[in-house]
Amino acid sequence: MSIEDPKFGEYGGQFVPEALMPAIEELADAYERYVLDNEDGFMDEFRSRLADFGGRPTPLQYADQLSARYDTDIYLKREDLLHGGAHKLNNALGQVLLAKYMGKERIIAETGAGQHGTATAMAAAHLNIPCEIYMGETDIARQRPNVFRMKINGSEVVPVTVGRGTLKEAISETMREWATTVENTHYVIGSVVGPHPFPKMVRDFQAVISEEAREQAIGKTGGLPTDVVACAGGGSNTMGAFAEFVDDESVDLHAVEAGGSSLEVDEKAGVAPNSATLSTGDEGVLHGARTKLLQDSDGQIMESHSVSAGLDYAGVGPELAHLVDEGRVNPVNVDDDLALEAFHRLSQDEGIIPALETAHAFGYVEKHHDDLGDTVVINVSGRGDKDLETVIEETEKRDLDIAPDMSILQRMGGGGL
Amino acid sequence: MSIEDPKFGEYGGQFVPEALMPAIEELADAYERYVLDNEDGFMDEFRSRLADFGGRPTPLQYADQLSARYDTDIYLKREDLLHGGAHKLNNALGQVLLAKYMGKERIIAETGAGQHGTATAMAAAHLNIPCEIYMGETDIARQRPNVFRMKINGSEVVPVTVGRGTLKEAISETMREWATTVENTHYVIGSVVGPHPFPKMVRDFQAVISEEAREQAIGKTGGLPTDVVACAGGGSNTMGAFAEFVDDESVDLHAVEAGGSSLEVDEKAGVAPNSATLSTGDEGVLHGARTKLLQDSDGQIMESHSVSAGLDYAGVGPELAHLVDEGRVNPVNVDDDLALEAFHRLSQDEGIIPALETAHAFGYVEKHHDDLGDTVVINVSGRGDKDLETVIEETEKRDLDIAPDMSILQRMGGGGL
Amino acid sequence: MGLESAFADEPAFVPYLAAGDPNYGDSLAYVEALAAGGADAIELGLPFSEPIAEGTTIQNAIVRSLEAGMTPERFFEFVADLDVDVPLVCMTYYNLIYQYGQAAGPRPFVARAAEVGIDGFVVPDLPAEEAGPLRAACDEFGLDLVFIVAPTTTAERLDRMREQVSGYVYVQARLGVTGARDDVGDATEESLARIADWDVPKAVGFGIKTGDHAERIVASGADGVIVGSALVDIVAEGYENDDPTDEVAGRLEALARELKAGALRGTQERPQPERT
Amino acid sequence: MGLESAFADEPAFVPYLAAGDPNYGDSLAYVEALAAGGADAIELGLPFSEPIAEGTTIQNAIVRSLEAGMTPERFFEFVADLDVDVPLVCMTYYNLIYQYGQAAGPRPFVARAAEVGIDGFVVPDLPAEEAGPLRAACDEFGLDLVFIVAPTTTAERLDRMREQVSGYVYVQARLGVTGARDDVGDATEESLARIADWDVPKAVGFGIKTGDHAERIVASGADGVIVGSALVDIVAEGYENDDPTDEVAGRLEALARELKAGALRGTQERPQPERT
Ligand SMILES: Cc1ncc(COP(=O)(O)O)c(C=O)c1O
Ligand SMILES: Cc1ncc(COP(=O)(O)O)c(C=O)c1O
Repeated sequence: MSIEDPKFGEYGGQFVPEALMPAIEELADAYERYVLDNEDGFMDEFRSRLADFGGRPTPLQYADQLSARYDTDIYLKREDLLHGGAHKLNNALGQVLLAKYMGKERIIAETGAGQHGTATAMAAAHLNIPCEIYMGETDIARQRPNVFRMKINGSEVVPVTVGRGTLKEAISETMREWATTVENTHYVIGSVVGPHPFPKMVRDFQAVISEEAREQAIGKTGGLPTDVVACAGGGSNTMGAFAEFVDDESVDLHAVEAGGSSLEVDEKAGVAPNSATLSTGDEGVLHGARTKLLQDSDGQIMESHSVSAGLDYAGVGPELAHLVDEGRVNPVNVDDDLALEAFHRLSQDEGIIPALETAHAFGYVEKHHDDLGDTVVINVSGRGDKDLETVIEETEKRDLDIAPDMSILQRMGGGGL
Repeated sequence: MSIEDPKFGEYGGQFVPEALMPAIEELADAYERYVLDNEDGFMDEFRSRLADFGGRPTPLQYADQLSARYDTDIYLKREDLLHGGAHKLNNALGQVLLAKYMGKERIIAETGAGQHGTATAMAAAHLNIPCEIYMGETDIARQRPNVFRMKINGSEVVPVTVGRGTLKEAISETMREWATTVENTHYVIGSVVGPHPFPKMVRDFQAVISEEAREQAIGKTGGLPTDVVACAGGGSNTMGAFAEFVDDESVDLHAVEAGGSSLEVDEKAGVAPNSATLSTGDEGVLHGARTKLLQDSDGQIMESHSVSAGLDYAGVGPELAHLVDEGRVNPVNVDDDLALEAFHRLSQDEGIIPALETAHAFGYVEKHHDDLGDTVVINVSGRGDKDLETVIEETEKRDLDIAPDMSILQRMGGGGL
Repeated sequence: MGLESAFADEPAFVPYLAAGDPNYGDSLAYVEALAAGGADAIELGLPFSEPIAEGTTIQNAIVRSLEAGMTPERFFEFVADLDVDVPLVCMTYYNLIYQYGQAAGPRPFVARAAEVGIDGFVVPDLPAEEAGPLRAACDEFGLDLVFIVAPTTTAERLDRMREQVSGYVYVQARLGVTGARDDVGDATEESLARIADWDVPKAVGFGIKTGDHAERIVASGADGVIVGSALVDIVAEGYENDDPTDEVAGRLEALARELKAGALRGTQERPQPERT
Repeated sequence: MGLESAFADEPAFVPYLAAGDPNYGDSLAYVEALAAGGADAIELGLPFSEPIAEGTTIQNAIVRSLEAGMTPERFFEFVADLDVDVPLVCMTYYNLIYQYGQAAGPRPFVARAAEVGIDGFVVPDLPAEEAGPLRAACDEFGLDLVFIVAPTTTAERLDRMREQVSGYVYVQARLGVTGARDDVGDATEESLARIADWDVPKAVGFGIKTGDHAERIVASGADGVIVGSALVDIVAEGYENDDPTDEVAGRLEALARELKAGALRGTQERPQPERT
């Protein structure tokens, strides 16, 4: 019987169809036994596989050029080096392994940009369990390399054709599929969202980021950092980077959301051209949890927007919403332009091509380094290989001084990447 | 004054234009001082940057499914997790750092598939030194994502238009450029090829692979492995994986070259449809060193071929040629078909999408596991993200049972990846 | 009019349509046709943008309705405009209930629903654990709150629902989401047995398409049948073929009659409760 | 005929062409035109597929020659077919020399070269450290081995070359690869001074294009000038425009005359050696 509180203050909970309640109760129970109590050595196996298969620990790297630029010690937590290229594997591997401990025979997952899908497909192949990934039709068309990666890892990719065919629809569809096959299937959700126990469980799997970073920072600097900065879509890399610092009151925590093209919303069209849920959203219920949402005044969920597909979500993890209300986490946002600029800066100055999601965290530091303390940890949530095509396109649309001259690619002919 | 022997038996040496001799003598001197003698703490800084920027140590992972398949303990040395996605950074970072210690102000490098170019561009950005990458026109057109990665890391990419516009021409062109700018420029060569001290120096930078793997293997199994298997193009991941095991006579070392489409050669057209230099080549002089080569009976260098661009080179490191002649290294090869099949198998069974180069090592183990001992280390030299397009194309041409159904990509429309 | 009254004399037929599908005017006609066809109560869907409990059929209905301009306020007008005299159940997701009006929380929504003549609610994403505030508002305004029992619902959760349910209990015939299927009824008897001693009517839904299905369900002991997707299919087809409203309404009324007749037939085959 | 004889009386003009560029027949005519224009010795390139020491001009010449079927064996025929009476130097890369004949090593190549009338070799990728076997074969057959001195060559390496050089020493006027440029001669005087006491003629090459260049180089103290790319440019242009062979040959002869005349003018300006 589950004893963990399914709430974070007023946020969280289990707002799901009755058919799913037994599954999430079973999961909550498994979470407590395996994850919290390390039953059957689950956490030991998880950590050992994360090390050998995933490549943990990831480094905490001193950033020479950025530190000089900002006259502040900047440290990079290198989740981009994790297998698959993003922090996503911490969670995917944890959940797929848990599914095996629970005796499930099949994995389903949703994906938007494809990062969570590829991580889940890798984990499922590694642990030898069949896997289906639900992905909106629109996203399939614009994230082809990731679709291919999932397929070659042996997963099925199931197109979701309802609505606009993006992440929001894929999550809904996966929940429906889960409701139908709940007895033998585990749904690997991709961020600290959804009904309890997902937000806590995903956070705990991702908390290895801050566990390592805290120890590494103390080892390298003799003390705690003054600030931790992470981008936030659903908020899993964010909570992972913050978790072990939450009780360190001296450490400021900054969650950087996508400011998109504007913070203004178009109520009529149901579109928020951003996904700055923590800064601009209101409390509501979506995908199984009460949290902050981008919604119109009726409570209909808005289409969100960001240049980075992985931040493009109308909800956010309930624990983050709670920590923001408590004043523990500083909710900020960075728009598409600034994120692109930061993408190029990090690539040129440090030799690290970040994911566009990650670039938002760097955009914030560029703009606000004067407000930060003298030891800043930035979570490099993922690498940018997946974003090359988008970056070419979006850079062409803008007149960024910092962008390299790409004409060689035109001169040498050929279409896309 | 340099004291290191520039030869490996009869192989190696310094067959370069006189204008380059002072540069390679200066380099040989710097190699001895900084690399061999750790002057000014060079090696300490190198190793520390490799750890923090590069993500070392990389894991030695037990491969559950392959071990069961072959009834042999298979361990994977995960160089695919290194920053940039291949072992190439070990060398690139070492040489770029060395260039800085030597007071050089500019980096040049050649690249074929683009892996060495991207690694060098990353290292140059990280160490804040201008960098130009020479790349054949043909390769630029077919390796667009890597061209883009180099550019966004701030490097110039210089198209080489002579000949067929591939790696061989790019190396020659970079040597020419070096001969012109030798005083302030360091040429970062991409494998254990070229004139002394490059083969030794690149090996020493890559030797961290076997240094770690040897210790990890002892830690995990209580003893040495029976076999180490690595793919070989120029041979840098190979020598890196072998170096620390060469004196362990009980350990069998297998260098897997690209068998391409056939081991037969077309003398008339000057084409060898493979790059199995160690198995089929003859002694000769190319790119500054005496080594084994694919050449016609006149001594003209042949065009080589492999489905994996990174193995597609008509020469091979002189030390490998020597170790093969000595009987210490077992020269074998795997053709395009078997490599593709191995690519799919590793992706599906272990959740690791390997580079096509790397897939050759796995193809060898698939075919010859009965001849191997009970503890096999395979070097996973790189990840396969760069190869997705090639794999789609090449898989379509063949009728591989193991390949996943890719029709979803067609159904969802759109052109290339 | 309490929902329970719909089940008073004979097995109830409870159809579902998404309000405003495919547009306001046609939808009024369709709902009225169901009443004419013998509906004992009607579930009216108020469309939510993320209907996680619905199958494809109802998802598409929701999209049509939203695109035609349906909002909570329009929904209330719709209910007020309806000319039917059976109880009406509002089926929607919690976020719309929660956001309505100035203050957050379900009270303003319930107040307005009561005003226009809604008799109760089904909220598929609101579990008993979170239903307190809505239950309280329903009590205040005299409305019912229906809960859904799934084949997998645990005994513990059954107890929690039993405490709060009123109007009727919605017995989900199988796992999954809404949608017409052929394999109805297998898990139904078992589910009904587990809640046999509850003192609210038991209505079974999920996958009922034909009079024969309805007959079998009622024969298994249900007090009523809930039918959604099979009816929504008729609306969808009419919409796609651009059929005249009255033709579509006629088809709906005909299927309603068949379903109601099936349910009535089911009563005959029912094991007679032993008299005490 | 030893190579040194070319420098005996007056400053030598030593042109370079890739043998077989753009084809066998035309190339014979072009080389003969250079002799007619006053060449004192001629460097004939035997094309290698990886010419790492050449600039674009000569690389392209090599590609043309290879595509027209040039091989080491054809090269020897070419030399035998040539009707010129000046010394001939074979310029090629070491792998072709090394692979020729049945046994690996330079001897078969040198033997055959001697047979057809080659007088010496320039091998840009063969440093003095590796030249032992080739030097020995040259000695056996009475051929010369030319080495290249670069502006950056160290004193230590100069000593090593001095021990082995014969025929002439090739003084590279600047860093880089072959190719006509305007900035000739800056490093030349210094280079010449460093090897002033060597007892072989000093020929300067890399970037000499005009009679004036040649004049300046000889005035700086060189015993001869080597000119390649400027001549190859004429061949390339003729090839691209499909000009008649004799026209191209005429242009080559004219430039040869200009260069030779320039070299002769240079002697006058030379600081006269003090008589002892
Ligand atoms: C690299 C990267 N960073 C961040 C995110 C956002 O997710 P979350 O906020 O859960 O970390 C994603 C999602 O795809 C991602 O790929
Ligand atoms: C992943 C990978 N493996 C192997 C190679 C072959 O190079 P080497 O033989 O020097 O390791 C390359 C070259 O690009 C490569 O990218």
